[in-house]
Amino acid sequence: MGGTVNVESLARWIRTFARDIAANQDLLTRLDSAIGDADHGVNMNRGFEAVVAALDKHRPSNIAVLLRDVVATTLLNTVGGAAGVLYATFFLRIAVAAGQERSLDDLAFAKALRAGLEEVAQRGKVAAGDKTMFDALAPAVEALEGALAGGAGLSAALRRATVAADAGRDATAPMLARKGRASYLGQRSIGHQDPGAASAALLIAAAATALGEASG
Amino acid sequence: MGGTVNVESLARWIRTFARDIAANQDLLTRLDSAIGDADHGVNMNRGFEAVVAALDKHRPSNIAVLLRDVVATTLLNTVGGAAGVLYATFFLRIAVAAGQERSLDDLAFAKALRAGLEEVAQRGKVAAGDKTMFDALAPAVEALEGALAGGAGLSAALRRATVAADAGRDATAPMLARKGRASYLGQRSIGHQDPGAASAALLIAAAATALGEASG
Amino acid sequence: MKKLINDPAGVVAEALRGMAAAHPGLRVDQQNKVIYRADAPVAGKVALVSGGGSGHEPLHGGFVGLGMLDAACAGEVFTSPVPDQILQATKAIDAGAGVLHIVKNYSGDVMNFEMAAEFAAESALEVRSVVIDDDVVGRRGVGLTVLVEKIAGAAAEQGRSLSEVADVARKVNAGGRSMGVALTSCTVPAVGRPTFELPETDMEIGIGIHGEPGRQRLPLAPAKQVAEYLLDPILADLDFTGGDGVIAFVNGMGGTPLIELYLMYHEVATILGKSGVRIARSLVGSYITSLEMAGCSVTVLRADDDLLKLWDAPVHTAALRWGR
Amino acid sequence: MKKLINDPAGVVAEALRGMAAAHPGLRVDQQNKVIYRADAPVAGKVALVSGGGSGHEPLHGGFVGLGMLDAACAGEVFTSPVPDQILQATKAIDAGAGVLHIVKNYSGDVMNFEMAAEFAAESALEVRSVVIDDDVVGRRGVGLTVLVEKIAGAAAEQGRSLSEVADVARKVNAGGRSMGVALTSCTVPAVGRPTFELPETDMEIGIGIHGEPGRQRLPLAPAKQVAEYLLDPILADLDFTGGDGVIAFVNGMGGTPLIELYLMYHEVATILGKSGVRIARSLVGSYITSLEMAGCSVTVLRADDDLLKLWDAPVHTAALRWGR
Ligand SMILES: Nc1ncnc2c1ncn2[C@@H]1O[C@H](COP(=O)(O)OP(=O)(O)O)[C@@H](O)[C@H]1O
Ligand SMILES: Nc1ncnc2c1ncn2[C@@H]1O[C@H](COP(=O)(O)OP(=O)(O)O)[C@@H](O)[C@H]1O
Ligand SMILES: [Mg+2]
Ligand SMILES: [Mg+2]
Ligand SMILES: [Mg+2]
Ligand SMILES: [Mg+2]
Repeated sequence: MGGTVNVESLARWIRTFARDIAANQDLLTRLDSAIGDADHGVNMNRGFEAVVAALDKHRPSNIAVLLRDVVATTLLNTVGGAAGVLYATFFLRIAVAAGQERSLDDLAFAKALRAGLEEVAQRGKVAAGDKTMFDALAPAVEALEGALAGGAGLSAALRRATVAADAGRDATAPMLARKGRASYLGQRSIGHQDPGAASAALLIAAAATALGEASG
Repeated sequence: MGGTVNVESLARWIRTFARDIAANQDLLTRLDSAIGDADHGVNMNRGFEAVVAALDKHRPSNIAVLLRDVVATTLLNTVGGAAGVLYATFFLRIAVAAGQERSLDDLAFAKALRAGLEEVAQRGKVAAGDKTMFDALAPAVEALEGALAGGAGLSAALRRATVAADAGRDATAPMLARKGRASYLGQRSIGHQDPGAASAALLIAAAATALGEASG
Repeated sequence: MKKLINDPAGVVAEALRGMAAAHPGLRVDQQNKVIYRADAPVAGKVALVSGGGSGHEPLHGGFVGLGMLDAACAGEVFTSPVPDQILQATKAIDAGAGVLHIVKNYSGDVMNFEMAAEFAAESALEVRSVVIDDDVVGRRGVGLTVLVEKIAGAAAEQGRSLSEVADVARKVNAGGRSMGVALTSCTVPAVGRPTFELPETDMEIGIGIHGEPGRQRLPLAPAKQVAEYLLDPILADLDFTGGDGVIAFVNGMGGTPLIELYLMYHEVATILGKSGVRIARSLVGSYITSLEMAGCSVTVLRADDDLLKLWDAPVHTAALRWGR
Repeated sequence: MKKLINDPAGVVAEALRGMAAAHPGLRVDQQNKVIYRADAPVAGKVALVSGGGSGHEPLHGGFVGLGMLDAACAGEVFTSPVPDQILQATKAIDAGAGVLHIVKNYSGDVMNFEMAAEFAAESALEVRSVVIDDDVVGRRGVGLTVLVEKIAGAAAEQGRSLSEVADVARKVNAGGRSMGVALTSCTVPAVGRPTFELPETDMEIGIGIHGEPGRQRLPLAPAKQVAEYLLDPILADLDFTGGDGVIAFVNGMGGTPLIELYLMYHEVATILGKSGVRIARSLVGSYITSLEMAGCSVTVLRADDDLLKLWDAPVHTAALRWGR
C-alpha cells in the first residue's frame, strides 16, 4: 500500500522542522549577524510559523498539495530574502516530483530530494564550496542515496544523511563565501558557519526524526 | 596720575580671567551639560582666546578703547549664546562709564561695575534668584561697594567681593532656574550650580588677583 | 565621539563649504557664516533672516531660497550667532521693504538678535522681530520654526508688507505648539562627550533642540504611548478642533530613521483623529535636529485658509521644495 | 534597543500606514505592502517597480511618484519582498507599455524578482529587469539605486519604450560606482541587538546597506581621510574624467546628521576636483539608509547630456522633488 513517506509523515517533518527553527531562531540570527544581515532566524521562523498555521487549517489530499500549496507557497509569501525563495524552490520541486501521489517509496523520495537540491543550485547559481545551504544539503542527499543504494532502510539512511549534513554545515566555517551576503565580507567570511547551512542541517535532522521513526 | 585702576591693570584682569577660563573650560562645560547645552566653557574660551589675541596686537590708549573695542567687540563677535552678549554688555557699559579715562579711582571703578551689572540685568531681563551669572555678580558688586564705603582699600574690597561672588555662585545650586536654558528643566534644575555664575565668580576672583595686587 | 568630521572647531565652516558646493542657488559668506539666496536682495520683497546655533540642520540654511528665507546666520554648534553676523545679513538682504528677524526663544538667540536689531536701527534699517516659542514645556522655539519660516516666507514672496509678514509669523506662532522626546543624547563636537547620559531603558520627555535634558525622564515606551506623552500637553494647551484643520509635523531629531518617523506619524494622526482634530497638511522628516540625537518632536499648527494657501505656495530651498 | 516603535513585528506595516496618511499622492496596499502612485497605471507609460527590504527609507517608497517609480514593494526589515507582492505590483501598474523591475544586486532580491518576473511572463506581461550593482566592494546595489530610479523614471515619463528605459537604467548602472562607511552598527527591530559590534575607536569600510559588516575595519579617521578611503577605490574602478561631468551623491546611512554629510560633501568635492573630475550635479542627504546606522556612502555617476537632462527633469515624490 504505497511507499514509506506519505502526506502525514511529510507534514510531521515540516512541523518538526518548524519547531526546531523556533528553538534555534536566535542561533540562526546570530550566525547571520556575523556574516550577513541578522535576519535568517527571524525570517525562517516567520515563514514556518505561517506554514504550521496553514497546516492546522488544511488537510492536504496529496504530497503535491502539501508541499506546493501549503509549504512552498506559504514560504514564498512570508519568508522573503534569499532563504525564502530557496526553501520554497526546494519544496516546490519535491512536490513536482511527487505528482499526485499520497506516498513515495524510499528511492522515489531520495530522487525527489535530489531534484529539489538541483533546483536550489540552479535558482541560487550555487555550487559546492560557495558557503551556502547547498553545502549542507548536497552531502545529505548524497549520503541518503548512498545508504539506500547500499541497502539501508530510510531511517538509517536519514541518520547518515543527518551526519553528512552536520559535517557539511561545519565545513562551511573555514570557507570563503562566494554567494549571498557573506560574500561581501571577502576574507572576513572565513571562520564563521553559514546560517543557511545551519538551518538546512536542521531540516535533514528533522527528516530523520519525523520520517525515520515513521518508517522504523 | 589718576586712580588705582588703569588700562594696564585692567588688561591684566582680562588676561588673568582668560587664563582661568582656559583652566576651567571643562568644568564650565560640565556644569552647562547638567542644566544647559554643554557649551559654556567652549564658548567663553573661544571668546577670551580671541580677546587675548586682540590684546597682543593692540595697545589701547584708554579704558574705553580697551574694554569696548578690544574686549566687548571681540566677545560680541566670537562667543555667541547668552553669555557672549551678557559679558560683552557688561564690559561695554564699564567702558562707557570710564569714558576717555586712562585710570579710575576705586569708587569710580565700583560705580562702573554697578553700571555694567545693571545693564546685564536689563539685557537679560534677569533678577536675583533667577539662577544666572547675575547671582554671582550682584553680591560681588554689593560687597565691593560696601567694603569701599567702610574704608577698605581696593585690594581688600575685591577680596571680599570674591568671597561674595563665590557664595553667590554656590547659592545658585539649590535655586530653581527662571532664566536661560536651565529654566526649561523646571524642578530638575535644582541641585546644579549655574555655569554662568561659575564663570562670573572667576571674573571677580581674577579682578582680585590682577587689580588687587596692583593697588596693594 | 563618532563623527564624520575633521577638527571639531572647524565643523561649521567646513559644512558651510559643502553647502555652498552642493547648492548653486545659494551664496555663502564664509567669513560671516551667512547663507544667502543667490538672488538676494530680491527687489520689492520683505526680506527674512533667521539663524541660530548650528547642529540643527537643515534648519536654517536648508530653508534659504524662494518662498522661505533670504538669509540664515549660522552660529557655532548650539550657540546663537553673534550680532555682527546678523547685522551683516540684515544689511545685505534689505531691498527697501524691510527685514523680518525670525528668532527662536532662547536667551542667547533673543539677545543677539536684539542687539543686531538695535545696530540695524542705528543704520536706519527697518527691522521687525518675531520670537518663536512653541514648545509647551519651556516656551522655547522648536519645530514650529520650520512652519513659520515657510509660511512667512510665502507671505513675503507674495509681496505683503513687513508688518503683514510679521503678523503672519505671529499668527503661526500663536497657533502652533510642539513637544519633543529624546531617546539618546548628542555630542557637541567641541566637547567630545554626550551632553547627558541616558540609560538604555530611559527616554527624556520635553526636550528642546540643544541636546539639553528634558523636563522628565521616563522608561522607554511604545510609540503609541510616546505619541500620547507628546500630544496630550499640546492638545491641553490649545484648541485645535474646528477651523480649517491643522498642519501636523513629525520631526526627527537627527539620529532617528524615517521609518520610525512615519510610524510615529501614524500614531499622531490616529490620536488627532480621535481628538476631533482634522489634519489638513502634514510634514514628516528631519527638519530641525539636534545633531545625531535619536528622538522626535511633534508640532501641531492651527491653520486657516490663508495659512494653508501660504503653506501650499511654491518653495525652492535645499531642504523643502514644492510647487511651480 | 531604542526605537520609536510598538511591536517589532509590526514596524513595516505601521510605517506604511504613516506614509499613506502623510502622502495623499500615494496609494498604499497594506495587504501586499506595496506603495503606488495614486494615478498608476499611467496610460501609455512604461511602469517602474522597485522594492527591497525595509529599513532603507526613503528608498523605495519615498521615490514613488511622477518622474520616478510607479510602485515600490516593501519587504520586512532588510529582507527582500516576496514574489507575490512584486507580481501584484507589476500587474497593477502595467499600462500596456511594459514594466521595468529595478533590482538591487542581493541574492534574495534578485531571486524574488526573478520568480516574480517568471510568474508575470506566465500572465503575458512584458517585464524587463535591471540589476543594480554599483558597490565597488561587493557589487551590491547601493547608492546608485536612487539615481537609477530618478533617471530611468524620467525616461519613462518622457514616453520612451521599455527597452529604451531599460537601456537608460543599464547605462546609469554601468557608469556609477559607490562605497560606504559605517561608524556604528544598526539594530533590526525583530532582533533587538546591533547586527555587529563596533568599538568606539573603529569604523567599517566597504559596507552595504543591510547593517552587515564591511570589508575592512579601520581606526576612526578624519573626514578628509574617510573621503579618500571611499573615493580611491571608486576612482580606481572607472574613469570619471571628461564627458559632461558626474553626478556626485553623498548619502547618509540614517543616523548621521546633515551637517556631517555636507562636511563630507566638501571633502568629496575637493578630491574630485583634484582628480580632474567635474561635478555637474550633486545630491546630499539620507536617501538610502540602514535604519539608524551612522555613516555615509559616496556615489559617483558618469553623466552625459541625456542623463543630465533626465536628472533635471521634474520629479514629485515624497523624498525627492523638483521641477515644474
Ligand atoms: N545564491 C545562493 N544560493 C544558495 N544559498 C544562498 C544563496 N544566497 C544566500 N543563500 C543562503 O541563504 C542564507 C541567508 O538567508 P537569509 O538570511 O534568510 O536571507 P538574506 O541573505 O536575504 O538575508 C545564507 O546563509 C545562504 O546559506
Ligand atoms: N537672561 C539671562 N540673564 C542673565 N544671564 C543669563 C541669561 N540667560 C543665560 N544666562 C547665563 O548664561 C549662562 C549660559 O551661557 P552659555 O552656555 O555660554 O550660553 P547658552 O545658554 O546660549 O548656551 C547661564 O548659565 C546663565 O548664567
Ligand atoms: Mg540574512
Ligand atoms: Mg550653554
Ligand atoms: Mg549654547
Ligand atoms: Mg535579509
